[in-house]
Amino acid sequence: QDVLVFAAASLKNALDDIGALYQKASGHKVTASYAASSVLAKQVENGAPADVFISADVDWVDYLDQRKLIKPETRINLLGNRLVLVAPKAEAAPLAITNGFPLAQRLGTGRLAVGDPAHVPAGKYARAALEHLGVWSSVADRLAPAASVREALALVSRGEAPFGIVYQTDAGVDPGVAIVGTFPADSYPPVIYPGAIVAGSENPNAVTFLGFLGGPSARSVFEHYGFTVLATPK
Amino acid sequence: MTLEIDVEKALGDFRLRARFSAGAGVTALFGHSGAGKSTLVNLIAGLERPDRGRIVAGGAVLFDDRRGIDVAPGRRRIGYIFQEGRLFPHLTVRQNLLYGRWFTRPADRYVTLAPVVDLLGLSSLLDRRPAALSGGEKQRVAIGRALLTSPRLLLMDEPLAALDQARRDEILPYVERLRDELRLPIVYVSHAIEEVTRLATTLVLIAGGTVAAAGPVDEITSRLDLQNLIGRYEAGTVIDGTVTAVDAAWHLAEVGFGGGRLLVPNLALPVGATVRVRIRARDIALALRPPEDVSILNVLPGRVVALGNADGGLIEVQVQAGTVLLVARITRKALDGLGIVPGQALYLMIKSITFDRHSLGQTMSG
Amino acid sequence: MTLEIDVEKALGDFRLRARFSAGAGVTALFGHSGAGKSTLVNLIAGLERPDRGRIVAGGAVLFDDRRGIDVAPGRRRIGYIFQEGRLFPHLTVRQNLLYGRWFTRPADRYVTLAPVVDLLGLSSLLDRRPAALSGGEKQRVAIGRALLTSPRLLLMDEPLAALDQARRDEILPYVERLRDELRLPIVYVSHAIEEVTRLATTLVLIAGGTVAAAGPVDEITSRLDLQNLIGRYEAGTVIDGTVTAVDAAWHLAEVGFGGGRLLVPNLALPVGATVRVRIRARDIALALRPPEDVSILNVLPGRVVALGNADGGLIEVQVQAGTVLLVARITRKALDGLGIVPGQALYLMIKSITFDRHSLGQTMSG
Amino acid sequence: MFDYTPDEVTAILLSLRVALWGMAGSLPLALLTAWVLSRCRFPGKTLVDGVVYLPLILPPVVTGYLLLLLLGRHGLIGAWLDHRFGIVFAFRWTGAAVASAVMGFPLLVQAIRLSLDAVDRRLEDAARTLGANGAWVFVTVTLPLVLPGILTGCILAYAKSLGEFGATITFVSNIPGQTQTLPLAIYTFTQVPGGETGAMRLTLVSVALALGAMVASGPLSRLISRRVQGRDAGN
Amino acid sequence: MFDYTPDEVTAILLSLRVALWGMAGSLPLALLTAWVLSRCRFPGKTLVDGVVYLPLILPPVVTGYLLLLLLGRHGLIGAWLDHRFGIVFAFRWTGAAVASAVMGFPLLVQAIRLSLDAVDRRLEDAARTLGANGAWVFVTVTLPLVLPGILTGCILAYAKSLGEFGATITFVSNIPGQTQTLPLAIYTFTQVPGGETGAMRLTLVSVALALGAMVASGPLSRLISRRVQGRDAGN
Ligand SMILES: Nc1ncnc2c1ncn2[C@@H]1O[C@H](COP(=O)(O)OP(=O)(O)OP(=O)(O)O)[C@@H](O)[C@H]1O
Ligand SMILES: Nc1ncnc2c1ncn2[C@@H]1O[C@H](COP(=O)(O)OP(=O)(O)OP(=O)(O)O)[C@@H](O)[C@H]1O
Ligand SMILES: [Mg+2]
Ligand SMILES: [Mg+2]
Repeated sequence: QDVLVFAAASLKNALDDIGALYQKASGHKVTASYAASSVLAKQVENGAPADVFISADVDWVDYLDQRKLIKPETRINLLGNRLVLVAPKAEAAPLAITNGFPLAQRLGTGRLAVGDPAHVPAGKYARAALEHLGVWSSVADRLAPAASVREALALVSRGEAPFGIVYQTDAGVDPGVAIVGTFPADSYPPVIYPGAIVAGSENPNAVTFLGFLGGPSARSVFEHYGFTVLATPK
Repeated sequence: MTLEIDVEKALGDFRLRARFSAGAGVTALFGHSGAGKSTLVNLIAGLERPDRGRIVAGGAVLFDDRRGIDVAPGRRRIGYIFQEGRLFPHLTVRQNLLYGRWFTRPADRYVTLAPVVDLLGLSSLLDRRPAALSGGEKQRVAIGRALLTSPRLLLMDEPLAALDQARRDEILPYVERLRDELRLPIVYVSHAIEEVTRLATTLVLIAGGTVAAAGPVDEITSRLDLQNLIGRYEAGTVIDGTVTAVDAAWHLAEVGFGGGRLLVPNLALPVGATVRVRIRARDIALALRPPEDVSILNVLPGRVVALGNADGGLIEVQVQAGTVLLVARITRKALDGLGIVPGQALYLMIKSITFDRHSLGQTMSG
Repeated sequence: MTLEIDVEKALGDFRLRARFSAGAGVTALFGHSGAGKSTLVNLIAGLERPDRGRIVAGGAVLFDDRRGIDVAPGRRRIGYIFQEGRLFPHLTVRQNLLYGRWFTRPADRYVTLAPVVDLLGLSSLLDRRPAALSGGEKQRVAIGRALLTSPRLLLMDEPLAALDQARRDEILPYVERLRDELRLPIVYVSHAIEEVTRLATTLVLIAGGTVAAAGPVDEITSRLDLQNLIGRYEAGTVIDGTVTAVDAAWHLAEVGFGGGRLLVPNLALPVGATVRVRIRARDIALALRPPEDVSILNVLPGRVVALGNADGGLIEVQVQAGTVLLVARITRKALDGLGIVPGQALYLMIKSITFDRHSLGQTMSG
Repeated sequence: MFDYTPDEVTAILLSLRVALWGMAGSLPLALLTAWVLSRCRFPGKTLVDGVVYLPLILPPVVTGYLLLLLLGRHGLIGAWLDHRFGIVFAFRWTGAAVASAVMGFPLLVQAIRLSLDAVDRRLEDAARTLGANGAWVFVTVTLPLVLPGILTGCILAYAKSLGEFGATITFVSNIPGQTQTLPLAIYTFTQVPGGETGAMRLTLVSVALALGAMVASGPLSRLISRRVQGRDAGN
Repeated sequence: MFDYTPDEVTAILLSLRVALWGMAGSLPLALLTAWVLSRCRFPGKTLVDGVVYLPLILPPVVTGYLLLLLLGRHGLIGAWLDHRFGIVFAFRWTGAAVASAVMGFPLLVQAIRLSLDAVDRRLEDAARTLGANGAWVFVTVTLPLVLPGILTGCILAYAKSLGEFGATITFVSNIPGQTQTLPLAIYTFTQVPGGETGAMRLTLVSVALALGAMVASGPLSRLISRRVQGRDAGN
């Protein structure tokens, strides 16, 4: 039986590769539907035939958990990621990210591109980090909140915004930007991509696939794409 | 088949109030521009709804507001030739012509494509679309389209206005045949009194939205008080007669009527046929004694009944000839010169030629 | 102002090839339905482009393919009354009428709203939109709209076809005034030969896309070989004369012309005015000696020139009266009975009344 | 760059299927709606008008969510359809077609309505006097004369369907081979690093599909407008 | 539930401003484009046609990204505009208006074009013989007769603008008070757990704004269509 995975869109590259590996290993096909975590969660709530749900943040898994729509015992924290500060490659100059670092001054009249802190996970983490570092109040009204971390990255890459806060996984690959600083890991709650098996799924392969995701071959793929692999069963 | 109309309809400031009945044959609606002719025809066709009233055609009630009857236009089986053509732009001439046939039961069909195409001279136009037709050609197609529905009643709103005389002369006999052979009742709107008097059995004069006069066409046209509405120039008398002899050598037919006998050229009718002849007042000259050595063949004795109103130098003289009242229009100078007074006996001189094809029509053969 | 036309134009299978020139006054285009009249008028207006050729009006070259000239329609200052109205549906009657005025320099304006509204009887319609007009009313607005552009040349494509006789009788004198007082050249398409002969200086007969004949209207209408194209019924002769005396008591005017003198009733013209008179062949009777005691006032001596072809029982007789050639149409029986042969002297009897208003027109006063 | 993976080819074919079915499926209702809006007067007409515009007014995500609520497996109508007829839209290509139909509906209706408003009613009257009843008048006169509007509407709806993303992904998710249409596939590419070429490649297909349809419909559209305006040279 | 926060009120007003300016700004170009597509024949016309449809065909995110490429501060046209005229769209409401104009453009053009195709050319010819040159014919005859199409197109574009989300957020991001229009605010609500009521509340405003415009334009539209079809009773 094929496995249907509902996964956050940012996982596409990695999951596609892993899916192929899994099929080679087990003979079962993995189909993945990539969209925003919010969309996928609502669909699971409305009876989507998904087997595995992988979210880009904890909130939406909690949402389903509260509604008894996932099997809580299967929930694992799969991946982590790191927040970085990026600037357009041409104007990039390193900036030490410490308490009260001069982000506002460096922005000048420009804006700071982030995922929308209201709902985009990367934005939420960025806000937490900036608050922790005591610079949030100075940049709060200077944000350019984007619909996803990818769009925030595009704003920096196109030079619309002098700085942006994105995941390392995205920043590393974009030739238009340079990483000017990495946020200290303790400045924001850990970035977590949790996964779980959907309550309605009877598919035995879902369990094996979720296990496969924590396995060594998956780990190398994830790391290849820059993710931190947590894979600690909860 | 009779037509009974009693309707009212308001359109903006205009108010139509028409009440008349007409028997079989052609009912002509005659009146000035804006008098309400097209509005009336639209009501009969069912395209507009009377504010109140009743329309009965051949016993079938088409509209009656009291009884809540309003037959849909498509079920009235009325062929309507519109004043402005209204051809379907997306269909070819052939498709336009055949449009109504789809909706006519085969048993009801009495008109076929080929003769209509011939009659109207449309054979080379069949595959064109209306946009590529001349004004007259469009009107001919519209006529054909209405005929091919094989209607039970035909409404013709100035069907020949855009056509030249030659075309009219071809189409009018066909309309006459529809009227006579098929007994198709026709409501005919026209500005041309020749057409009206040639075709019509009943004449309805419309002025300012009301019926000024309605009745048999010969009665209405010889009424001196209506000459203004009809137009003095075209005024005349319509008489019905019978072919009593035919002179093949001279192409002359002798037509007997209440007032005597008339010689009519080029009348291709057999002895016994009934014909209608219109004699225009302006085509009659008066003489005190029978003229000699003139080319005028028709000279009828008569007696002056009345003199009409003078119109500048002209005056109408009503003359009784046998059982028929004729009107002559002559100069006042001639009237005085000849000393014509009511009661006087005299002779009517009518050029044969004035019985032209345009005012000749075969009357209902039954 | 002269008009020189030499154009070719193909529309589908139809091919127009027209070449003629016309002087001042009214140029009538006369021909059967589909002959190419509207196409020709469209070319003059600039709405269609000739395939090749040249159009010159009053010395101004409007089109010349060799010299690459093609004046835009809006700059030709040509008033065009379309066969199908073409009123602007979104504008009121007033706005339709005044549309062209915006584009006419004040110095060029010679027509104002009030008289045109009066003439055409539009005063109660000014605030309506075209959809609320009758067929004839629409046509009247279209006439007014074209006039109010104060054009240098007027194209009228069957402008009066939808109008009743009374309306025509009001509009035709106005057209004559445009022609005479303003010397406005007019190209006039019509099926009605009375209109044509009344108005036209030049007559262009069009048949099957080519010019069958073009020339002065009296010359063309009296040519026996063209009687078929014109329509036998309407055939006649046009003669120009001068008012030589006026008899106010009898409302008669005496008109002198090359063939003698004629008495014409109700002609409101002073002595010395030039007039045009059409005498239809069917309105002339022939007599061997002057008739007596008849109401016919006009009797002219003449001599038979030729006999035309017989048409069944009828035949045309060409008679020289003074300097003028007249055509009479009589029955063959009468011809034989009177023994009429070429060369014979006889008398033409013409009822005064037949010089009706419709075939009377004031000729160019210059 | 122009090597399309089997999944992508599937997405392309699926997109076409979804666009065509969505268009064809909504056409009858769109015609009816346009006709009612153009020809009938009734109280609450503005409301109907508003409902027709709704998919345009609402953010597509909201439309998709409403579809999910209504036509989802547990939805008001969805549950009933499933129960009574065994029809399921959720997470099937048919659902994508429904989303595409709904999103294209206002465009289709308004184009047809515009054409309907421009039809000369006197021609319909003429057809009625020739014996046609309401339905026949519509089929033989009105419909041919509004063909330009129908065609324009269809192309608009088709193009819209090729670009529709928000409602579809929200309603039926983004399942390759089932509901992953071209715009969804393109979106997925834009959400990962290095996806630009993939997105570009598929965008080109999308544009080609649209242009192809336009080129293909060109002669048809010229024919129709020539016929309706009657602007042909006679043969 | 109907207590709107100041930010929401700002979003509502901003939406209206963006919608109206987007519509008004694109109208002249839309008219010109529609006219060219309806009246001119030239090689490559299908291509122009395709370009007009592009915003419909492309997923909105892609359109937004292309706008960024073209009109961004360093974009091809954007850099020039900035340099020459100091016009910047990035993160400004004007950018949102541009996005809204671009997304509504195909709807506007096609509606106008449909009306243009239906105009009786013989009336334009008549106007030309009455002395009007091309421009005047357009203003006095063509334009009044295509008003129904313009009005329909404007309402479509306006409604679309009220729902437009993807291109706007990608091009000018989601800055409250600057570029956060209603659909963006609604979208934000749909992305957080429990945001349904907030989304619903704003959606109702959106629908009300659209219906309001429709009700307001109703008499105008009736007037126009009555005039154009000439269906008034005479006074
Ligand atoms: N687009 C076209 N394609 C083919 N033939 C055409 C086209 N337009 C006109 N014709 C033909 O050209 C001929 C001349 O048309 P035109 O309108 O000039 O006639 P007309 O003399 O004005 O006739 P009418 O008196 O009936 O108005 C007609 O036979 C018509 O069928
Ligand atoms: N919708 C309307 N609103 C107001 N008046 C109207 C409307 N429709 C027609 N009329 C008026 O009604 C009168 C009758 O129109 P109708 O078309 O019946 O005239 P008609 O006798 O056919 O004239 P014609 O010979 O010119 O065609 C006209 O004066 C016209 O102006
Ligand atoms: Mg009428
Ligand atoms: Mg013509």
